[in-house]
Amino acid sequence: MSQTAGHPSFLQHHFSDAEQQRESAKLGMWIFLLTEILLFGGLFCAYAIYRSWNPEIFHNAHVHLNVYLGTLNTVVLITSSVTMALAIRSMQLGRRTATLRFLAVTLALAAVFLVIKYFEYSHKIHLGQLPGKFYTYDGIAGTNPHIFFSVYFLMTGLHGIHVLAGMATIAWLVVRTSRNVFSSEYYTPIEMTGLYWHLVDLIWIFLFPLFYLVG
Amino acid sequence: MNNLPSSSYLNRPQGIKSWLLTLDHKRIGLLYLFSVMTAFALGGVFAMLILLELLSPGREIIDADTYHQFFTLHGAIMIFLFIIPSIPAILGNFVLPLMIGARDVAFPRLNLASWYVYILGSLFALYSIIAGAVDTGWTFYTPYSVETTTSVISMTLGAFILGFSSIFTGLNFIVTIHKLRAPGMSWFKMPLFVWGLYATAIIQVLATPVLGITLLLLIIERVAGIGIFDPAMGGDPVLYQHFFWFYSHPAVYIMILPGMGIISELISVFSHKKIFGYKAIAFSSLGIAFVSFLVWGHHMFVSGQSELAAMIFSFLTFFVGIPSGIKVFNWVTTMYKGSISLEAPMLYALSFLFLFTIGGLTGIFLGALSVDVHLHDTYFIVAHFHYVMMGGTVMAFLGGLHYWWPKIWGRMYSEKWARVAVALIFVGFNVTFFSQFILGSQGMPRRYYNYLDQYQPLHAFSTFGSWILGLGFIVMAIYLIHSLFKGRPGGANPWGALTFEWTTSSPPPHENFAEIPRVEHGPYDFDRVTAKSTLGETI
Amino acid sequence: MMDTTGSTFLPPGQSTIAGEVDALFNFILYASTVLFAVVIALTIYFVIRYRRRGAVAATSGKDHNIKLEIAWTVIPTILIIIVFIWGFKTYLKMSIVPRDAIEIKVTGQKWFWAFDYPEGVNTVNELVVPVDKPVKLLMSSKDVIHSFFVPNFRIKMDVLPNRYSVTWFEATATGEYNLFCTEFCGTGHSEMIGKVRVVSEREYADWLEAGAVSGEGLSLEEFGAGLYTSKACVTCHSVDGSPGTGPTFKNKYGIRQVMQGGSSVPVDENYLRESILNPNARVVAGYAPVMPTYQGVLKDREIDALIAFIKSLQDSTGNSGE
Amino acid sequence: MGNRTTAVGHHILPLKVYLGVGAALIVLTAITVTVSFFNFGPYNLLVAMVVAAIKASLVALFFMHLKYDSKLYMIIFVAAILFLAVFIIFTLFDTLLRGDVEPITA
Repeated sequence: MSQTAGHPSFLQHHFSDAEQQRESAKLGMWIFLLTEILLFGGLFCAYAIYRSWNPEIFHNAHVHLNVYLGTLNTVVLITSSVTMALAIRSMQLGRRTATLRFLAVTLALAAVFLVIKYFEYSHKIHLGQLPGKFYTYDGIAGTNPHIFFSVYFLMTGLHGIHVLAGMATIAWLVVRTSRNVFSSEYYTPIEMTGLYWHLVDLIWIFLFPLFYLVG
Repeated sequence: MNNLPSSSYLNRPQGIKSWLLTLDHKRIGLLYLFSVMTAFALGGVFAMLILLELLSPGREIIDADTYHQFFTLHGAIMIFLFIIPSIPAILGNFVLPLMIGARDVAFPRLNLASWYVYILGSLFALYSIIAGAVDTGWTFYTPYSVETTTSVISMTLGAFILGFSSIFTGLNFIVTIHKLRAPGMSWFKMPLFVWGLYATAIIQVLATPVLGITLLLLIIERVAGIGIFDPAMGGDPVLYQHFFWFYSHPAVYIMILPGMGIISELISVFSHKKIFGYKAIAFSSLGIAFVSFLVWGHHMFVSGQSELAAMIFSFLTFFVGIPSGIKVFNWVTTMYKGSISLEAPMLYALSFLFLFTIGGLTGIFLGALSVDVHLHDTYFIVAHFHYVMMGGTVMAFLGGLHYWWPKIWGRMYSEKWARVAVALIFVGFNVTFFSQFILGSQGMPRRYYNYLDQYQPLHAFSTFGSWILGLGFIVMAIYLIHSLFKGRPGGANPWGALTFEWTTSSPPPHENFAEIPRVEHGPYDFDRVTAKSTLGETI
Repeated sequence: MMDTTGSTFLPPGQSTIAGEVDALFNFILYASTVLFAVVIALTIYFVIRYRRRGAVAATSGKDHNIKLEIAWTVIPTILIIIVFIWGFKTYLKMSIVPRDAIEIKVTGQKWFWAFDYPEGVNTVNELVVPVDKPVKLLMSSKDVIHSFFVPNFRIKMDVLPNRYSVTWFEATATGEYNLFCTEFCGTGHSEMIGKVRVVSEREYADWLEAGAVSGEGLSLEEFGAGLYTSKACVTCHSVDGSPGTGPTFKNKYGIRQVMQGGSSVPVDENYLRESILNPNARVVAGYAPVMPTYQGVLKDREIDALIAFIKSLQDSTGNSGE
Repeated sequence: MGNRTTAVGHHILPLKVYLGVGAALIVLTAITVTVSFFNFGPYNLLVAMVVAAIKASLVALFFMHLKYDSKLYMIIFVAAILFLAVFIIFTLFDTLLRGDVEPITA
């Protein structure tokens, strides 16, 4: 990476120094995370309202969720958060191979998460525990039991899409790390993806108890 | 006569590709100018057709369904395609970096992306016109918006995508204001237009995601029928209203706050007097930005929401009005002992004061619970929000457009014709909309294709007003376009203002400043510093 | 409570609550006009007095005055607290229904209002109420959100599907007042206009009495003709053969009619009865299935009368099939 | 916890911190799952939310560096939570208290 004196290649023209560019990128990322929190916030609000209106349906329906798969998924996502943080740390220390290894592990764990999700979804589709008019399962008491599954599929579906987006970004990071684009001076993209990934994990930390444990 | 600086951002680099792939905030501002003003013209055409139809009860030129589609398209185009991006994306993009002494916004690529996302969103929204239009009103209330056969999905998808454009701009401006201010520019040495944009950006970033999730749920409800808003399946249409208005009330402050920022600039510069209560105005912008998130329920006083919620929303609604009042008093006091010159931007600022005060005060009627029960969903509401949005934001936008016109193009507009246009717009606006206050309080419901005969005179009066208003806009369009070719050079600082954008040439070079300027005085220190107007001299 | 005479801004108020609403409306109107006049007068005065003549005059740097700023923050705050409390008190009166109110069920559906009175009488688009008696309206909608608005009574409440909403009024003067729908509900939103007829108490009792066994003295066809208008069939079905949202009734009885899906069905008593109670079961080809069901709105005797009326719409030259 | 800094002054957390926080998160997950098997009525929700909040703040403070970065990012994060709380609480004001003043009985 060409290292011209005082004007490294990654610095864009309108920033006075690398520090200002890095802090700007982080501020921009945090504001983006704020919009993500409010986007999911809308669904958390829907959850709060529908749970307050029919608590018994939510309780009866949550029993049908597989707590073990949910717990496993939580552990998988927490571990991927740890490996992502370690990936950033190793690039801060300039260890390229360690970063590649940690990124790959994070990617793999994300894939495991989605696979587990796939099993849960296919099991529900098979049973007919689906939102709205697709709901054909008759094992849950209450007038509109599909409401629980509408909110469940909305929230875990949107979360799953964000996991997919995270995986794509991490894959893009793996490519650029292997092309030796990053160094201990310039690792902002990895740090930003790390922040995004930690937020995805943070949202699951709230989704998991709300659906699997409490219901 | 035509001695503009030989090279500026306008002609260096050349070629259509250099415009479509530009990262220069000034060019992106112009890209927005052309696309947003086209949307404004289209929305205006629908408005004229609506009022033409309302000239007399029964069928005038179109039938009921077409009329319902016209007022929905008028609302959706004017709000999502024109008034939300208008000031931040056009004037904000162009002026913000110049005002804080930066070379560009923090994320130029994101800035260009926001324009392309705007175009994509607009295409979806405008496609709905061809594919059977939308007849639900710009609010898309369920269950009607779920069961109607018109193309609700393409319009809501358009609005969903436009939300991203708004978030990108807001995010960009927050980071720019935090990180790229010139050395010596502390928070209280920033111009008040920058404060307005900052408060607006905060609302854009905090509120728009909820619009995103609301429209996403509506589209999923229409496509997959999951019953989240459908009462028969355990859902609740009032929940949709909560979701929708949680975004849409802060959205009206996204529209007005940048306008207020411009008015602070214009009143101070054209009174040649230091702005009165700089900190009061800056903090009331932030105050409005936060309190605006607590009041959305006043759109739903009669929607069957609980009486306690109605009380809380009514109480908080009154407190969102106070900062706006403080700003108006500060602007009027600024003019005290000033040296006031009445060019077009100042005339727009004064008509803003007149119209926005009426708009704000009629908000008090709607905040009071018992009076709102009578006035809700009548023409009183239509008049109220046109006085605040058109009398407020559009007047401020036109004032800002005229004020920065010489900086954008390097050429002055014709002052004589500008005064004609202001007069036409001011008179036409009042004739059109003040009559609607009386219509509404007399009980005329809004969104009515056919109406009882007793309301006909006021409707006709309102339609005549819209012709005067339309004429005013046509006159303005003509002399502004004419000034692009024949306007005399404005010079670097035609108005003798003290903010940074007037220290560089007009039109400014690609990198804005030869070197980043240092702040020596406040943005409005007219008592200590005088910048000679460059209007007379030739460069 | 006296009823208010109308002003330029407000229609005459004929309900107990109208007086209070108008009082607050006028208070805000006068306070705002005064405030507006002050702001605009000052602006005009400053613009004239400090107009720039020739060179730019130096101006003072005074940019704050604590006393003034506190004054113009505290005074408006006091004003709005007064307005808030006044508005909320009246709103509570509007929300809490007196115990002895007559309860009338209101059903809003695509583009007309149906009213069910306690004694089983029901009307369409016309609400008959006694004067000086509180009337409680228990409202729900059959399809989309409508909104029940009577300008002269200053009342308005959304009418929601699958849920009841309540509002009440006490009329203070007899007469006929407009009833509007103020929540956009589709093509016929602006046609969804009804009348509220306020009559004396005795007259109301007689009307209720007559309404309960309505149609006693009339022949079936005449009673059916009355229902044809009062139950709003007229909005979609014509009797003179002209096209409408629904098929015309003229020369329909006894012919075979082509349905959607191609099957052809004889138009006889049970097809007509089925179309009244379950309209979307078999829809005539070329028409949209938008007819609302009259289940529970029409009693059997009224359905027979309507069918008899449709049968009577034959040209004397025998039935000419469409 | 000695924080070494990179060439350009960004501090680096020692490995111990990341692994420690990771372990804590997994332990907390175990706790909240086991607690959910006992029925404490409404307290189940409260306990689950408190544990989730602790886990969330661990992730935010350590993994997302909120503890070490400038206060601005903490303000943004807390603002998002506050505005979300306002949205949910005010909507619940309506949905939970309907018909309180005037009971709506069909």
